Amino acid sequence: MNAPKIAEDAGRARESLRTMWRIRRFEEAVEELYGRGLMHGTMHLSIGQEAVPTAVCQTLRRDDYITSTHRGHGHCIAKGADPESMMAELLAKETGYCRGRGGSMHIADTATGNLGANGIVAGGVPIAAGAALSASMRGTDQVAVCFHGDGALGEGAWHEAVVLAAMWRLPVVFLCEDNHYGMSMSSRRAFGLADLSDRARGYGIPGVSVDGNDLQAVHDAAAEAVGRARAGEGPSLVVATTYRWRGHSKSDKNLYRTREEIEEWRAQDPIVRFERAVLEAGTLTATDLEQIGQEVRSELRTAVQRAHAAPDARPDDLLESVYAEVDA
Amino acid sequence: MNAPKIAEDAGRARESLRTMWRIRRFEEAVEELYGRGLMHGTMHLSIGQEAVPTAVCQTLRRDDYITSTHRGHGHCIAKGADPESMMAELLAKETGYCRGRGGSMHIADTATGNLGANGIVAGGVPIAAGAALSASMRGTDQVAVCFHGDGALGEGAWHEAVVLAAMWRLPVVFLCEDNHYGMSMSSRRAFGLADLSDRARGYGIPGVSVDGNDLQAVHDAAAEAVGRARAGEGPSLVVATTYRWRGHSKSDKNLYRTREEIEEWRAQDPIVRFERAVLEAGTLTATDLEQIGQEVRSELRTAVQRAHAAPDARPDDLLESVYAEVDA
Amino acid sequence: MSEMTYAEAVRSALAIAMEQDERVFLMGEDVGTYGGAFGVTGDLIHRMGAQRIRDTTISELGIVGMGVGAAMTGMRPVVEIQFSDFSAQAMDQIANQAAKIHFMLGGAVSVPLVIRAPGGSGTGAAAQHSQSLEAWFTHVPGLKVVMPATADDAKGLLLAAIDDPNPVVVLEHKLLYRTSGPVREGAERTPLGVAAVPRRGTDLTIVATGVQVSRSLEAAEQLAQEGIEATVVDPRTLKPLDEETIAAEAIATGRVLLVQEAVRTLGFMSEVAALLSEGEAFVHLKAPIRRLTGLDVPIPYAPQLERAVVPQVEDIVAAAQTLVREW
Amino acid sequence: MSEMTYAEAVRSALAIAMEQDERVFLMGEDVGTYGGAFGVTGDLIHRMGAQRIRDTTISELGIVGMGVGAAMTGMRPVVEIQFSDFSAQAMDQIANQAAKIHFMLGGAVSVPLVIRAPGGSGTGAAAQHSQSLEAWFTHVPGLKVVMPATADDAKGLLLAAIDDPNPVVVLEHKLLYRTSGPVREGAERTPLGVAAVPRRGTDLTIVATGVQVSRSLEAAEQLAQEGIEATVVDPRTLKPLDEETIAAEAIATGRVLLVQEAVRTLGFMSEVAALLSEGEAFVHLKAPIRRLTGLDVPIPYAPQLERAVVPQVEDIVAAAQTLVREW
Ligand SMILES: Cc1ncc(C[n+]2csc(CCOP(=O)(O)OP(=O)(O)O)c2C)c(N)n1
Ligand SMILES: Cc1ncc(C[n+]2csc(CCOP(=O)(O)OP(=O)(O)O)c2C)c(N)n1
Ligand SMILES: [Mg+2]
Ligand SMILES: [Mg+2]
Repeated sequence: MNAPKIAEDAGRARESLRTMWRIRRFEEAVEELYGRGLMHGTMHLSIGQEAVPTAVCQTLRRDDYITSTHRGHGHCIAKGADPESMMAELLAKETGYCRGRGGSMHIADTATGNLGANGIVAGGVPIAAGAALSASMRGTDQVAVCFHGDGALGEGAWHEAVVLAAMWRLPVVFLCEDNHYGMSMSSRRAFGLADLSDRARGYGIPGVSVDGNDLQAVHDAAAEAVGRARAGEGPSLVVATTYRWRGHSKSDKNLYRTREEIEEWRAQDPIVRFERAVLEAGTLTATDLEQIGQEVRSELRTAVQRAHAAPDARPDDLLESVYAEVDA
Repeated sequence: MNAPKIAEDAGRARESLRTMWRIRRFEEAVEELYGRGLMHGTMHLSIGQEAVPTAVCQTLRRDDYITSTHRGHGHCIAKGADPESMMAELLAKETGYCRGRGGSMHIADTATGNLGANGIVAGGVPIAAGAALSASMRGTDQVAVCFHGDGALGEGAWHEAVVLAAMWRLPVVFLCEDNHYGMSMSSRRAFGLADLSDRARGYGIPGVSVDGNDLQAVHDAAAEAVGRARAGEGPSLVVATTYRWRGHSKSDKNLYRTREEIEEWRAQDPIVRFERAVLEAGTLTATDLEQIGQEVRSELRTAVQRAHAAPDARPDDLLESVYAEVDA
Repeated sequence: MSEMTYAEAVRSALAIAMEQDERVFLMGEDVGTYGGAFGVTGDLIHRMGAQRIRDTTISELGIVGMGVGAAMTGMRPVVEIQFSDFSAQAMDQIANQAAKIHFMLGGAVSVPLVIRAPGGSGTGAAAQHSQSLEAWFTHVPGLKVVMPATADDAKGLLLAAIDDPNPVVVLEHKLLYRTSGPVREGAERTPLGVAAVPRRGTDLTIVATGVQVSRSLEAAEQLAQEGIEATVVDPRTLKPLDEETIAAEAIATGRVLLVQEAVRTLGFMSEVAALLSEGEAFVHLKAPIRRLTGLDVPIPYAPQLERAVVPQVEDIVAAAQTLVREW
Repeated sequence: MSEMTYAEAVRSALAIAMEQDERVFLMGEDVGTYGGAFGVTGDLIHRMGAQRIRDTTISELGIVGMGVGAAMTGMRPVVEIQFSDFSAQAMDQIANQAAKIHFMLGGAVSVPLVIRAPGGSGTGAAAQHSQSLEAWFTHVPGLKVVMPATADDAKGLLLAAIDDPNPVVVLEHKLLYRTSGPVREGAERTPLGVAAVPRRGTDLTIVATGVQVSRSLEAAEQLAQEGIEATVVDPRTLKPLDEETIAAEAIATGRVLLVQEAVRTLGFMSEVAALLSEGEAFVHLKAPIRRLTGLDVPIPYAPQLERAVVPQVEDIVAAAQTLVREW
């Protein structure tokens, strides 16, 4: 690639950092609220994986689609959602993206093309392929990116959607965030492949693996796959190898991995790595970085406060919320 | 392979021919009975594909398992079932393998290890993997062969079973009979692969394609895969390329293929090809072949007659047939 | 009105919907070149093109899921599940996705998806190709469910289903495909949620669905000859259900016979019985509610067995006679 | 008797079954090292080994299907579906294979498979992780279905399910896992098909399943304080159903309140209502049958909404009061 690196472009570097920090701070806030008993349900945090959604969504237009997962805060933020409305949703507020009906596992922001997180592993995969079919039938050049975990590779839904997308050469990118585990199942053990992107070979589509903690590498691989999709050349599989720092959810006692392994990966913090690249390139100064961090921190603080102050979701019209109204 | 060829061994050649003819004559009889309105339901004929089950089952022991498909008469016969009890089943008789409850799509003969045809495309794939799991947990060296069509490659069930079988290195062989179509969908068009056995690469298991109308070639590929399974070396995919002469079922108007294509493949008749090899090798004479044909013909005639004469399936104990009885 | 088969009526509805709305398309196994496993789509691929009549691989979950994604993004997909039994493969996308997305997303999006699937027994296709699974769908909030019993409703209900902004499961019946009847011209809709009352009598009310509607009408003819006059109610839409009509017609005669092909336990008529037993009808009924249903067994292959497990005309007649004579 | 949690009772049953019968094993997602998403299996992998407590990939259809194949060939598999909602993924193997194989094959083979799956709401896990889907399974001939409501039944019913030569779906309830109660020592079975009557009264009969059993008992305590005495019936096995006990207890008080967490339409209690309304009870009941059920909506995320869609103790009390006072 001869295009200028993101770390060398002040504007893009700033934007990248802002997004990654926004994801991290959002999830830290969630973690805290949850810990203090102010948030209920289950939460799946993507801390440590921020480079993936950030880089991928940089290659997308606002009118492109994504489908997301149970671990979807990052995808949602990176595609352009408003953290305050997200936080309101998680706090079960009427002003949340789903009016408190969906929560973390169903958060969506259709205005920015996010068709929704999904509580079902691989549930979004056929949906993304369907959005891509729709785009191509409507004659737009929109692209759909299907974020999914390594665990999703075990599901029949993943397989069927890839088969159909490949046959019809649909503009969809299957973006596998291989964070090493599907809950407690190691992706190395599960799939018998040294390189998970070899999975693509069984479908006659391109597959590539990249270092998911390297913003630039993810960006380049995604850009290529998205470009191919937009040009009508069909789907691809991109595997971004990364790591989840936190447990799968709150019930996780981390019995399936070692403390050392977690520590090793914390040392690969994608935000720190990108900050280092930016400093090395001399694009931004340490003070700039400090300032970006502060801005995001205060932005998130405000978001949490305002979300807290919003009215609670109301149970009064539940029965009327099940079906979309038929036009008269 | 340095082992003696089947066509060069009089006993094995005779047995192979008997099995292939038995399948063909059985299905011709079914076709005729159906045409004369003496048989009801739907029938899926495998005429033209006889070499595959014949060769594969030669590599199996009686206590090995198979799972079969809607197009399963050949698998059933090749594994050792009695054509009379099969015919009785298709004629809805009390003496049929399933007491008239299953019919062609659910025919099974557990005594010879056939766990059943299946009306669901890919329905038998996880079942075969489960039988292989069972064999390995019980510490036997039994193997399971999962017969399935090319169309089954589109199903999530196929995928999930292969993923699990690969992870656990189960003694199972996925035996894909690629007869070029899943109903009307061309397997070339559907799966985007010049060689369907490339599908195996996505699972880290061996895959091989063979000429499915060449008894010897199918035998050798199956023997290798079965041997590997029996030795504890895990599953494989074997794709046997063949062709279905008849329509998918009776409703088929053959709109998706040409008459020429059908004719080309009829010229590849696996039985004729094997007979030729036997004659060329000088193992059996033309008179021998004639005699084998006659024997099978009369065997089948008797089977049909006796099946016809058997008592009809009785509706009186239907409600008691749903659950297995709990031991007192 | 023109006479056509139920299958032709479905095809006609598909063609009209596609002509009226470019967002409408169909996908499913063998719906294109083959013309559909039951000949329903016929030559549609030649009239509408392979873009709009899409042949898929054998991947029910993928097909329905792609329908969901397309419906969420501006299309009006109709997906066909070749036999309704295979909806089992697609149940996650039907029940966990299509049905719930509008609600889960707080109304931000709707899923105008139609799922067509032929159900029912009588063709010798045995246990995995003959089920009547309407109860599964009717149990799921967020789905609408229709079961057309006539050619006219096959067309009218499908057109209404395609219009609807919600996921609608349309359960056609294999045995009905070749039956014919008068069908309204043009693009006339049959509104969802409105029962039909094709016959009115004074002695009992038969509520029947799918293929049992015509069997009930035939039974009613026979009953009339011996002086028993039956009302026949066809709910047509199982969800949302026209409870008012059913209750009113039940009260009008005071005796209720509920007829379905599906197995007895938790079949659709269990809900109708429950509704009647807890409502106003409770005090007006002269007789206990009587269900006449498929036996709680898988559909067997043998024709004589297959017939024995599902209500036939003579069973309806007998059940009606007993109900009227004993109460 | 010893006091243990419902989750411990399930674990105890699994351990006992594995000790008694080497054919028994468990497979499912995260049942091994992780100890189960709800901690049910805990340390079993260390006691039984990774061969018998098998961690799978995320492949529900494959898992259940492998259970079917293993059950047909001499093993006694127990498969866990991590949340019962994901049975939608596995529905083909559950309903089209496991349930029908014994029948379709003319009795030549049986499928002694147990499918365990936690259901129910109350944990803030929203619409795709909170359903009560017992009606789907109960509708399928060939399956048995149990819903243990106490720790003792969680153990006893699971042991009986593992003994049974048929596929049995065991629906545990997430909210019950941490509740405790007295559990019989050893390998005592709770027979399938026998209802429990944990309380007897004279004024009304409450039939309740799953988490609603303890809520009904709590409600009955409150009602007793105002002089209303309720019988509480817990069917425990939904299929085969102990119809006799339910009918007898219904007739004994003349008033019936049916309580389930599942959505109303075609929930399990629709069948109970239908059975009562067509049986002897019809003439003995003093009041219309009353169902108190979950609303016909997906389970929402917000705690106050989630609570509102499912019957709570106070709702049961109120419904019972109305029923007794008005009739
Ligand atoms: C169909 C289905 N099966 C199981 C689950 C339970 N579950 C939720 S997340 C998860 C692990 C998913 O792993 P992966 O796809 O790698 O995503 P990650 O959690 O690592 O982001 C599991 C097993 C589910 N939600 N849906
Ligand atoms: C789950 C499922 N989907 C669809 C069908 C309908 N159907 C029966 S056979 C068949 C084609 C199967 O093709 P293939 O696997 O190649 O086997 P072949 O018929 O060629 O032997 C189809 C679509 C089915 N029985 N089950
Ligand atoms: Mg993962
Ligand atoms: Mg084929």
